[in-house]
Amino acid sequence: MAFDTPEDLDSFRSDVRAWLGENCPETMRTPAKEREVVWGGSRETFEHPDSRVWLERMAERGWTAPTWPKAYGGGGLSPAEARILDQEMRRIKARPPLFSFGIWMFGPALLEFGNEAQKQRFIPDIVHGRTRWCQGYSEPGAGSDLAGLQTRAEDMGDHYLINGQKVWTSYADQADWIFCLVRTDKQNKHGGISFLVFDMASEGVEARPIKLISGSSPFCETFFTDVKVPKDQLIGEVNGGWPIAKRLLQFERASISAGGFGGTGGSGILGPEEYAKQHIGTGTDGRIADGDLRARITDHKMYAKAFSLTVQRSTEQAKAGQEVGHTASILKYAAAKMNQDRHELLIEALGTEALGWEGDGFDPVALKATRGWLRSKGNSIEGGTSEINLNVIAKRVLGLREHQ
Amino acid sequence: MAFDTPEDLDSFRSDVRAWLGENCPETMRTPAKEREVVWGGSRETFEHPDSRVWLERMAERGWTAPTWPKAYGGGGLSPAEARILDQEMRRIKARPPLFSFGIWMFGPALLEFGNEAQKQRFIPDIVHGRTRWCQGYSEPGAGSDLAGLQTRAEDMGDHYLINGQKVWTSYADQADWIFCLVRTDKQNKHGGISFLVFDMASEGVEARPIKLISGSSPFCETFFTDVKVPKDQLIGEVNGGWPIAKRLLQFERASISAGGFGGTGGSGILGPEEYAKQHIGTGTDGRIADGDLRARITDHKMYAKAFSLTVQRSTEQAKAGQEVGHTASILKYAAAKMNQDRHELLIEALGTEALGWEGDGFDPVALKATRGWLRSKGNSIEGGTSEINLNVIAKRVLGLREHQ
Amino acid sequence: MTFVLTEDQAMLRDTAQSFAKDAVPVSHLRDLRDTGAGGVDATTRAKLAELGFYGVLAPEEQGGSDFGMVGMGQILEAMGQTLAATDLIATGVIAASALSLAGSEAQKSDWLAPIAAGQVAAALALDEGAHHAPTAVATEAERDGQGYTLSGEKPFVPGGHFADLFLVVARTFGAPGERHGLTVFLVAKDAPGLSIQALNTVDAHGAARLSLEGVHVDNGLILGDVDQALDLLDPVLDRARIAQAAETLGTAQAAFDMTLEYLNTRRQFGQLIGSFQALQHRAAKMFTELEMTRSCVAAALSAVDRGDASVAELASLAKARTADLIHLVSNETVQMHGGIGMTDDHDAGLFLKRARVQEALYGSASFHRDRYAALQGY
Amino acid sequence: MTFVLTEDQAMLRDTAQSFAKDAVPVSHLRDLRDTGAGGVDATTRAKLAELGFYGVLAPEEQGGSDFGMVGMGQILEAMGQTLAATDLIATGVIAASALSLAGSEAQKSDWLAPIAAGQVAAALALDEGAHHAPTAVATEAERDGQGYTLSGEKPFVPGGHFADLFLVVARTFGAPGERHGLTVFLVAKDAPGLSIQALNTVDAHGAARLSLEGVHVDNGLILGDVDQALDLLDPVLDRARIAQAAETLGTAQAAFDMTLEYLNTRRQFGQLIGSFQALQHRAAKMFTELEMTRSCVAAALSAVDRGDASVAELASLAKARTADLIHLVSNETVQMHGGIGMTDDHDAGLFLKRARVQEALYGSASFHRDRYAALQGY
Repeated sequence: MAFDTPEDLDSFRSDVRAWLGENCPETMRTPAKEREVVWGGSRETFEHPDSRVWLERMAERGWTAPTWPKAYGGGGLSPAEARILDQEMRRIKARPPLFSFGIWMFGPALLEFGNEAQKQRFIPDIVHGRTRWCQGYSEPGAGSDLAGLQTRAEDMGDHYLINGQKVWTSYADQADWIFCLVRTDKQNKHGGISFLVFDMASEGVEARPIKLISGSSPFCETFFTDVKVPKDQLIGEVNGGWPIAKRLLQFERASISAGGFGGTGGSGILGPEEYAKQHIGTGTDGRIADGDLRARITDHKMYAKAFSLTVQRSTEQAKAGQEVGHTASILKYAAAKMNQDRHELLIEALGTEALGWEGDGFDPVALKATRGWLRSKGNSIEGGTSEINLNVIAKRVLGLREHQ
Repeated sequence: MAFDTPEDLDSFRSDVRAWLGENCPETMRTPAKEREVVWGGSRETFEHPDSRVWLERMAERGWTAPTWPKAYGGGGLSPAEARILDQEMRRIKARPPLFSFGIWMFGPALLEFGNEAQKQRFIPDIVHGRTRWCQGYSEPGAGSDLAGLQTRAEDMGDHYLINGQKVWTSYADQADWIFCLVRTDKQNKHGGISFLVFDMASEGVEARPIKLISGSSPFCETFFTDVKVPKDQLIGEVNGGWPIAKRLLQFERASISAGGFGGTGGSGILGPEEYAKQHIGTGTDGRIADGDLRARITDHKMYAKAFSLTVQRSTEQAKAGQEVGHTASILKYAAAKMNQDRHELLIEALGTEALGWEGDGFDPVALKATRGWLRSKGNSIEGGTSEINLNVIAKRVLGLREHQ
Repeated sequence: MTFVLTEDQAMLRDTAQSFAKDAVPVSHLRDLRDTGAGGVDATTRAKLAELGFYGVLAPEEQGGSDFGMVGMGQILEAMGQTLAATDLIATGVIAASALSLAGSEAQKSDWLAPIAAGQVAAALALDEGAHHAPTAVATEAERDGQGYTLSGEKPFVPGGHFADLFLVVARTFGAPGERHGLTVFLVAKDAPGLSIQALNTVDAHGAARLSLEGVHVDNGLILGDVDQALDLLDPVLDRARIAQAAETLGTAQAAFDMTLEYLNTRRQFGQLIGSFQALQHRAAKMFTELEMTRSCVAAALSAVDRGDASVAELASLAKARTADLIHLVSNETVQMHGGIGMTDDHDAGLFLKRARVQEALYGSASFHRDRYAALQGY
Repeated sequence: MTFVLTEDQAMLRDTAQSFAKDAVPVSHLRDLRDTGAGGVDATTRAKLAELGFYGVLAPEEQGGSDFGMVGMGQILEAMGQTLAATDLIATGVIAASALSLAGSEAQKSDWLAPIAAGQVAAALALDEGAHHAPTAVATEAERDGQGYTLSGEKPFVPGGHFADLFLVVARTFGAPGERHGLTVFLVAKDAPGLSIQALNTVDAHGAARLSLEGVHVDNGLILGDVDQALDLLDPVLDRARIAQAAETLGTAQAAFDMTLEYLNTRRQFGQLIGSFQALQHRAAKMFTELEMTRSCVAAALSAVDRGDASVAELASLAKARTADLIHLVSNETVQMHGGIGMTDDHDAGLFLKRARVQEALYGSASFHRDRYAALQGY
């Protein structure tokens, strides 16, 4: 619809509430354990049986991608309606039916840059969680300097031939398809990049999980050896991939600063102030005995409060149609600092309890905190390092000049 | 002498001790008030009458510049002997007889780069405190980038004609002579600088004191309009001034990190921990009640302790003939940070007591602390900013490369 | 909406900001200082009164606009941007709030109305040590038939050097350190036994040292309940803290903008110094702190108007973070300006000097971190 | 001379450093970890024994070299550079010092000699909470005729997973929190009632949880005076803190060198990343901290050998500053390495994990700042 009258929205809200009441299984109104999270794709096992039903019901209405056009299986909702759906789902604590790089990153870009045939071909499978996508961006020699990528795509007439290597490919070993940046022109750094998509089952594709310092392996090194890619799987123009890539990065940064990554939600881990009380003890006033640590914990708690107020402020300002580029640009940087400080304080407050790696010699929650602390070190690296964030703030927001 | 045997040094020490006992006036064995400090030169007023006698006696033996050659009126002492003289003076708390940029900066450079006639002409007056020197280095457009200086010296055959402006000329309004960097070649940045000295009474020289945020005016803006300088007052070669300038900066940085500047010695100002106890109060354990402030004060005290131990370490290592370039390079940076942190903590601990500017509504010592706090902000700017210090450490000490 | 201004609020902000630029630019404070005015500025008071700024928190019955804290915050942020020396917090926030909340009808018509009209300048005489500590008050109030007699010292009273009316906090019961037993008395500047010494402060805003030697106060001039002063002062002080935070935010923003401007003009080594990455990252971090702190101030201001229970926490949050912010920004302002920033002719020093006063008033960052933690129970 | 090594000390340093590089490089710790050795490494113990490293603090009568703390500091700094998992602090510093200072002739010949020879590994079972707090010991020691019976828990004993001998601190008098009433007991690993659970720690060095259930100890195995343990432990713990500081300094130096190397090799945007000024300034600040902290460690080491009264203060100074140093350097090491530093294949993570253990052992920075201030009376 072109616009929503308050009345429209009220009736929409009551419809949604009614529908959710009937269709969201009770079991899906509780926080999901990590292994119960549904990422979709051919390898999805639906650890919790109800999660399949829940996904199918939501996808059937296109509500896994509420604002996408109905024509491709999306929900066709207006932003206002989508917010209402989100509010109503939160109200009953409904689990997100689907986690998907396809929905968060690739889909929006495809809708913007893809041709009709490509949209028809890929979007519905994303909405229904039938295809799981991964992102082929970083390379060993091209991290912060993404445009320095070297993976080659040779034009062989009816197809491209891909050779090269990617790193930090999230869940490449789990994905069905990849959206991938390749070099189609050696002479032209930014203007020589193209945006291709292809099947991870293609011959010549190999994904090797990377073990992180935290022990987990959410990322892969991905190798391409003479991988054949049909030409109709080029998104946008040849050598026109960079604008698409940048647009996509915005979606990624947004999802990271939303705090989805490296958090400790539902992990049973308490705040540093609780462990400080427990392990260092409290004074006669019932407060943390170590005034030094208490002050540093308080400083962090204030930072965290300021952060959430800032998120709230930019949301309200955006709704009011104000420019929030400034505020948004700092959230990624601040979110990383906040999460890292929090974990450092957890480790400090837990003392020797936090020095375990595994085994029943340690409190399992403390072990989780320690792994989370190690994982949090990635927050200031993944999706653009904090140094890159600061460069961006300095140049784009503050208008400071390039070094000549 | 070529080398000192332990016996030589012992007898030297007893001679020195005896001589000081007889010749250092009792009144000169107490800390000098700021206005009693002797800088020498034609404008010296010898606020304390005995300070003139004390200077004359020391200068007569060349002990105002202990290690300089006897030939030019210096003390001709070996480094070991000079240390002994210093120790013996400290032992009886003798005041330094003379403060002098001539002795700290210009003299050593002149001895290294000047010709025989120039040494004969200038050194003795420095030793005896008859000439007070100032330094003509920085310019409005050339601060951190000293070599960017623009003050011109035109070759007029028998003399140079000086036109331009200097800033941050310490005590230019008090000085008799100036050692000055001038541009003798516009094409060649570093290789176009010459080192001249001339009389501040020369026609066309004007020094205007600069009022600082602390209220004091130790520096001047100095203007040169068609100032005539005889050619025999060029030190070193034409366009050969930069090496002399850099050598001289080392002496300046050394004297700054030695803590002579912006300190609070003899001012009656206590440490921040004392004011915190006084104004915030103490717990039943007699310790500062505010654990937050206490921790930050302690952190600073540890930093200060680490600093003095580092000074001690580099001294010992130098004596032992070890390379101490590394250690020395950090002292200027650390000294500024230390002194600034100390003053910030003083201000914080003093609370509203530190918010005075003048008048009997405030404790005079607190007023001094506040002026000292404002003055300390210059520590990370004067004699090379902290940013320049860090560049030097990164490139010269750590060997990090230039940005291409 | 907590973070988006209404049209009226936005209009008030614009009025205040153009007033600050035109009537009380930084050069105005410099003139006050150099002419030895000691922060007394009747002309500016008159203009502020004309604009109705003193009545923003006063009810309409007393001629105020009852516009609320968000509005007052916009005014104070504007004043902070130019370091304007005003008694808006002392008179317009503290006195107006205290009288609105606890004043008798007589007190309101005698004092609140003229305060709202800007005819009376007021000041709170609370702290007696060098650090903010309400319960530590020792000034004695002894019963004397038809009232009380006050004796004590108030060494640093903001706005006290030109106040017509003092809200003097004295002890009617108990011992220093105890919350119970404090009472607020309304004392006119010409009351016998009251001596006022003007203080020449580092920020050139001035302040006063008060000595009370047997100052008599009639029962009618007791504000609020005897022995219960802190129940009244808690909300009043939280408004003062939030107001101070808003003013401080303005000062930090202005210092940051001035520094950014300099980074984009000053050249060294043939480069704009703003192009050096180390300075760029420091500027970017300052901006991050500035934006995050702005959210805290906005939340605290609107919490007061909503009568939200979180006012105390948000007041400590806003005051602590603005204190840390202005501390960082004022130091970086001087450092990034280099030598010129050390000269009295440049404004950097004025910002630095005002900064430390803003940090200290109504509780330092350390005081409010401690209070925030206490309120949250750790 | 406090800061210049004697020829012998310099020679010992060189020996230790080449041993570390050749025999126990970082890859050695990685192998221990991946083979599930849990930090137990008999081969390395034998080599250390051969080099006489366990006897550096033991008197010559017991076959030690009595070489002193400065010497031991050189060894530990070298071990820290390669993250070597050794019991040099537990056995060579703590046990050797405790027995030298308070051991009876019998105890010395029974235990100190084999310790100095590297035939016996020892461990101090002191703390019972997650944070270092000697006076908090609650483990009970009850008289039982010819000795005492010990009961209690020691949840984290460094070196305890392969120790032959434990120095168990238990309470013979008074209540937890009291300084008086603690006693040190020598307990062999096979003592009835003692159970030892090996811990798999984040740094792969391992440790042990001890449970004492009615462990009997003869009077002859009481080390030092009954109820006076802390008079003995204070100097012993200060040595342990200084020793830990020296090891930590080595780790910080190595992590810094590795990072500097990377800054001078890794390219992005066609530049060595080490040429970016923001990283240059951060590296220069780290170097400054490193150099200043090195002075603290050196001063503390030599103060022990000189029997200087300032040992306690310098121990807290060195431990607090090395903890802050390694915290900074280990985080910057990972950040400056970027993605590769997050991978388990790279050594950055091993340094990060070891760092937090070094920070916690024998008192955190916070513990030692507090102690330093207390010693100085504020």
